[in-house]
Amino acid sequence: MDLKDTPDQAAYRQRVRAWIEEHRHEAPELSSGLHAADPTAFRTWQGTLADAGLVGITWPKEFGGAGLGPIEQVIVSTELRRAGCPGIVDHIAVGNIGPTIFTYGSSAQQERYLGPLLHGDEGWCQLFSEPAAGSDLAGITTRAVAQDDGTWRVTGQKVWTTMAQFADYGMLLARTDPDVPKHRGLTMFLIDMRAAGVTVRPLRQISGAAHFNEVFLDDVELPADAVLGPVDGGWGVAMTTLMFERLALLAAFEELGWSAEDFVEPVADLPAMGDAHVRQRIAELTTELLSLRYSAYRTLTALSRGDVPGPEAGLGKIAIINAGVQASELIVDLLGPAAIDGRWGDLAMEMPGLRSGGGTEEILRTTVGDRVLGLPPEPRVDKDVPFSELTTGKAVAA
Amino acid sequence: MDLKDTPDQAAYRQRVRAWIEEHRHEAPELSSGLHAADPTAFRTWQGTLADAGLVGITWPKEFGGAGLGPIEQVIVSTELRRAGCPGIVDHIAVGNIGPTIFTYGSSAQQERYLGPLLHGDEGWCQLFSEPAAGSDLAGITTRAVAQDDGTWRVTGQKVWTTMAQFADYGMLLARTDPDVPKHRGLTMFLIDMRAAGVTVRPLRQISGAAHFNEVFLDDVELPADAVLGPVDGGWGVAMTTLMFERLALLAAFEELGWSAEDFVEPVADLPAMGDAHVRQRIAELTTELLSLRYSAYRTLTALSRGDVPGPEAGLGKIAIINAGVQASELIVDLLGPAAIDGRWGDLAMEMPGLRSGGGTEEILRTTVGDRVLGLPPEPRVDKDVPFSELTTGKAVAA
Amino acid sequence: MNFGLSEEQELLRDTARDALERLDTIASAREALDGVDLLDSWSTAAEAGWAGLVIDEEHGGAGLGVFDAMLVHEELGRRLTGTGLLGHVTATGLLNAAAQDERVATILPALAAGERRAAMTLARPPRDDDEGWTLDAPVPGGGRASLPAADAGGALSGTVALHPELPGADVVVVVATGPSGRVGAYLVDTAAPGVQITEVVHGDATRPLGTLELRQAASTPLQADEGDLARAWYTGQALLAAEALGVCQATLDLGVAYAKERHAFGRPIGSYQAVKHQLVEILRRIDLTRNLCFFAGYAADSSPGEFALAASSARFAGEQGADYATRTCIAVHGGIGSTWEHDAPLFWRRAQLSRRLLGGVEDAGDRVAGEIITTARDRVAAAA
Amino acid sequence: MNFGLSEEQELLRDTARDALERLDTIASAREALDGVDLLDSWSTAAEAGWAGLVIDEEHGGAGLGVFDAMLVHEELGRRLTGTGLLGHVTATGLLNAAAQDERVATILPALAAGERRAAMTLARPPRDDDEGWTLDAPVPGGGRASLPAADAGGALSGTVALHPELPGADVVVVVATGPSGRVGAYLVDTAAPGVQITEVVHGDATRPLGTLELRQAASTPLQADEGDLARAWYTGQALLAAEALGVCQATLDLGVAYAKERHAFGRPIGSYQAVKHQLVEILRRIDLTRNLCFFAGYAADSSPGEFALAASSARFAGEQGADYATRTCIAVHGGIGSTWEHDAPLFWRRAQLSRRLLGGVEDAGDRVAGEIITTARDRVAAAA
Repeated sequence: MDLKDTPDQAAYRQRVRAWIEEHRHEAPELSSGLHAADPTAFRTWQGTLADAGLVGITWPKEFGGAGLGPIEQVIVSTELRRAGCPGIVDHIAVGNIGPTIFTYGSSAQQERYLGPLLHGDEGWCQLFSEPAAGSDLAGITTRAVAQDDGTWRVTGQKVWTTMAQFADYGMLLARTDPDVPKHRGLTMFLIDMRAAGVTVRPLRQISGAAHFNEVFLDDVELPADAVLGPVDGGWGVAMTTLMFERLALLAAFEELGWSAEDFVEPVADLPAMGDAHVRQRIAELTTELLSLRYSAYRTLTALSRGDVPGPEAGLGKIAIINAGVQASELIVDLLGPAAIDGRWGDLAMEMPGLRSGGGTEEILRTTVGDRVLGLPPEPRVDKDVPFSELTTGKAVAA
Repeated sequence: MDLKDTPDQAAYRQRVRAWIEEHRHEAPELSSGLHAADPTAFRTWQGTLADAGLVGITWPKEFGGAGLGPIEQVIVSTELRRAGCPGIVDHIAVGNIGPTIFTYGSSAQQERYLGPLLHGDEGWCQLFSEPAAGSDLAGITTRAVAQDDGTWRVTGQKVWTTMAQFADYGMLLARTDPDVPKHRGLTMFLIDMRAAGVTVRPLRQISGAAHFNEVFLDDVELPADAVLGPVDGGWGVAMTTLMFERLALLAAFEELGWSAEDFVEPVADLPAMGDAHVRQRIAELTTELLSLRYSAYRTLTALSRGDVPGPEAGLGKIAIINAGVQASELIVDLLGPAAIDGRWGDLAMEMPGLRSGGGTEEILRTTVGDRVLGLPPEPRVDKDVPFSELTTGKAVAA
Repeated sequence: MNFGLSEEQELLRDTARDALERLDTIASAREALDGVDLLDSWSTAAEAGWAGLVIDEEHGGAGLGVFDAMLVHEELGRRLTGTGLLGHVTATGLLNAAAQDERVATILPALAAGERRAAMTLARPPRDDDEGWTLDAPVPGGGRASLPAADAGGALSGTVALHPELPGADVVVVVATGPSGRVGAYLVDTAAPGVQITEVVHGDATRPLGTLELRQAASTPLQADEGDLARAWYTGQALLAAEALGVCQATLDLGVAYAKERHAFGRPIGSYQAVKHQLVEILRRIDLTRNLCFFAGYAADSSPGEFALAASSARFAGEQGADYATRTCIAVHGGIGSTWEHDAPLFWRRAQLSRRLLGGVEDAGDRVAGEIITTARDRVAAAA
Repeated sequence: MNFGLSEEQELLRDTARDALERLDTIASAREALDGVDLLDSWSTAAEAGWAGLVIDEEHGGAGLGVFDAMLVHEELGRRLTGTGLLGHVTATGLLNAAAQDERVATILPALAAGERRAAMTLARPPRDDDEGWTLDAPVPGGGRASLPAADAGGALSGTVALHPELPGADVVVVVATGPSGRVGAYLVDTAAPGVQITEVVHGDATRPLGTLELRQAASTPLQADEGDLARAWYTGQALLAAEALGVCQATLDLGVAYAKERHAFGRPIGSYQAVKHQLVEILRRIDLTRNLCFFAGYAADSSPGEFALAASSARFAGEQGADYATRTCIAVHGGIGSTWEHDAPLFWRRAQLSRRLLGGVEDAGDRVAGEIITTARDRVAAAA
């Protein structure tokens, strides 16, 4: 067991570090919090990184990536963090969307989109969730209707779309056949976010900030070559995206780089550090965060040995939210109500929103129980019924 | 809001107290723990109480009861506890079985059984649960087959039967028609526990003690007049029993009389009483126990105003088990491993067994969600299918 | 035994519920976060007679008790109403008891009618390990802030930081250390020279906090001993517990309604055990808190020796319940539950702030333990 | 970076699992509660070479590390095996480091071969608020028991109460206070005059406790400083964590198997979210503990400055996990899970006892916090 670099990794790290040392003056100031307010400068910086081969580390070389492994990805992230430099701005594009395009796209699509995506020249967003279909992604109702001339017309509403206000393109899941069971009538599209009929509306969160958007699609015309992967085969495409997302999540945790000391620091000199109950609370959040760090090392080792991350990787999301909640609560408890407004209160306010990102904790636990523990599934009432005949309850606007 | 007796209640309390003062020398020594080892002396005492009208307080007078309300029941329990005297020994008989007999029984059954039951001359047990049907009571497989001469032959196995080793009679739920959906083919019987083919085997629990039994029924013959209530209408009879059980449970909590001070007493002089974490743990268990006490007062008031306790009364079971677990854990934590063997360790060992008594906590929460909050039920796969066609998995022996 | 609401109490509760449902308090709670003035609900309180709730009839009040005030506060919590009533009830409770003083008796009618509003700076009674009476606010170097000081002439100096319900009050009952070192209560007029209240919002705009600064401010010393001051503190605990109960009930209602109507995987999400059991857990905590609120209300009037235990227990269970309930309400709603437009986060904000006021939930728990440990030790000593 | 098991480690683990599955250790755990002699599994340990696990090859051992011993202990926990290996590993780890002493080197081969069995009385290193080294056992009047004392000639006197793994040991490494007041390690032969070990079972018969009484017992003082003694304590923590991990895994396996086969209301109980999510929570806690066990194993060998944090974290998460897992396993089984014949209560008994040994779970948590607070304070100081 070894946390040290192999000679190859050490050499790579050395090269990365040298490059960063030379170019760090070009990087914009690192923003605090999980989401950037204005990405322009960060995109330019992503382009600089891409030119140096430091974006898409695990992408195949033929698509502009570095063709290296997840450990090299972490080396790049760690070195950037160490130098206080931001990394890429478009995590979803590089982590989820690009890989879906190089897996399912036509060569024309790959040539058109992948380069600008890697360089941050064109921003992307992922148009999956809907007001009435969050955890139950296959329940989306956004309709894409094929026209006689091969084009499509799309109408519907998406929600929880990160970065949509800055995106040039989107990857859109829509229903193309409502008369078959829900998983079978879906198709994935690439959509121009500036097309007529696309409206983006920021969605304000608990804290008052708007990190997500609603996207309204009103009879938007898509060209025939907007289809990504097979028509009516969009569910499989989406599942691939989510698999890449799990990989990307791992890197995101690493980039977040939370350690227990960070949370204890603002209260370290209070007399409450001698309070037995406070100390047990610190122990709780510390074990979650330490575990996450070593989980990442173990997973990276497994990935570098050729394993694929299973749904249990999602349990890390529970851990990080638990720890974030526990830490922000503890700090505000100790600093008093005035700390509710400020960095720690903001963190507390971000946590409830994260809880349901990528499916609720309950769905995640069910998936892990079914797929990892092999427990019998719940009876499903929605599997073999045409989508158009499903009970869906009242649609609830966001 | 008033905890004081009304003038009538005060007069009743006075009479009860005077009677106890006069007769307490006849009472056997109070046993510790939840279950008595040998009930003989306690039965004699119950007979003495019954002669004085202090058993079956809420039973109608025509069946030998006192025809009074739940508050008078609590007055009797409280006064007995105050004097350090045991109460009735056969809680299930007086609380559940007797009321079921006076609700559903023929006048012959009422005359034959109720008097000896109240006096403790004849002991009773409740034969409901089975190895493969615990929480899912309607899933029982014990078969009663009607004979041409009107008698019945019963074969099957029951489990978790309290006091079966001392019981003269049992109230037995059996399946009389397997070809209709599960809730519809059940019948309730009264059974002589000394009949040929009845075998009682004590069931050892975690702590090593045996408070429950398995009861094996091997082709037991029951007379025609053993049927209680309608043939194939046993489910309704059982539901009535369970409603009376909820009422009896309330009295049992009161009789248990746990208070937070009892649990803190053995550790009250330890320096750990100044430990902030220990104090929070004490607060947790104290609030549960205090709440239970005031819940009882509120429920009694509601009952005396004519309300019927709903399934949410079962939430008290969760509270008392939570408190029991928290208290025994805390005490053993503070006194050290040697305390695992002894009063507090024994209490800790009793708790896991109680958890599933009368249905698991999960079933209880589901029932409360459905019936109290009005939430939609889960899809049921077993409701309209003939019992004989249900998947039941491997039967698991206790 | 009779341990339920009287008909009058049911009427009080139902009237409060009706009156508050006519006000759009929840929309106001949201807009106030963006700087819009908070809806004035004091006039509703005054019209409904709540201002005189704990003031004797001879002084123009209703002559009711702490439990009645708790019933109203449950409804205030349910509708996120920021009336300032908690401060008014604790202050007038103490003033009412000190009404043998003519100067006090004179102002009670206006307070009872709601023409003037009172508040009180509640001070923490000593715990086992404390040195004496303190303010709730922690001091950076450790310990807690000390009370304002009164000189021999009754002039007050000192600061009470971030105390709830102070903004907007016309008079404030200040707990201060007298010239002899004894703790006492002093009535100040907020319009008087040397009295300044600065309002600040932290997290929940329906409950603005106030920092009271006193510079040689003239006051009327009140006849109140330490028992009266402790009773005021525990009354504050009981009222916050009742509010938390209302918050729990409101979020349960929101959660249940949504769980019935929202579908996932072809059936209502409330049919899934994971969702159902979480909602039942809110219900269980509501029962827990409500039982303890009954205990607190009963103890306040009929068993004062248990009031510290009862009020602290109710507060402890209530704030924990509100924390759980508001968090769960957001979670049950999925993403929509964490948006600005939704009501769930407003209740969550209330729970986040309230659980940290007036000692906070851990102080309440510590006091519960302290009471029980004392009882247990007395028993051990009696047995020895 | 390479953060997985090596092929040798996988082999070690698999071999341990196979060897232990051939023994009916769980039936023995049950029978032992009724007074039947516990199955002798020490011979299995000796044959498998575990006795020499942390002893250098030159003294007849395998020269492996703490992490390897943890892998074996996970399997011991999974099969509820009471080998005495925890005592042996901590003792021989310390003896191996002190082998420059000829008298120590002489006895190592027999210990490595498993012909003789060693144990150790582990002492609690000082925490922030402690005065010094103590024994784990609480003293009725408060505080914790003091260490045995060694005189100038190395003769030991004192008592170590209720310590795990002492019964059956041939030699014991005793942590004692030397004549200068310094803490040190002393080797005693349990057959020597003045040495007596009394065995007692509390809750879990697979882990008998021993009370060691020393009356002027002759000993060999060992070359060991406070760092070595602390390392032994944290090694004990890490091994208990690994055992707890095995207990979690075994109960998860039991629970999952039963949830697949037991039906209620016409479908397997494992298809209900309430049951499924509880089992997934066991899995989550297993992941948590396993990650921290990797950290502890890594720190023991490659980052000793983090070993206290790592081992305490693993212990904290592991014992909490085992408590949750064994309780949940019983609950998932319904009534049958709390019967004498079932295996679930045996694992629960193990968890109940183990979480209270060697400082217990709260001491472990407190040490985790202490380490983090120290780091945070150092950072604050460095920034200032």
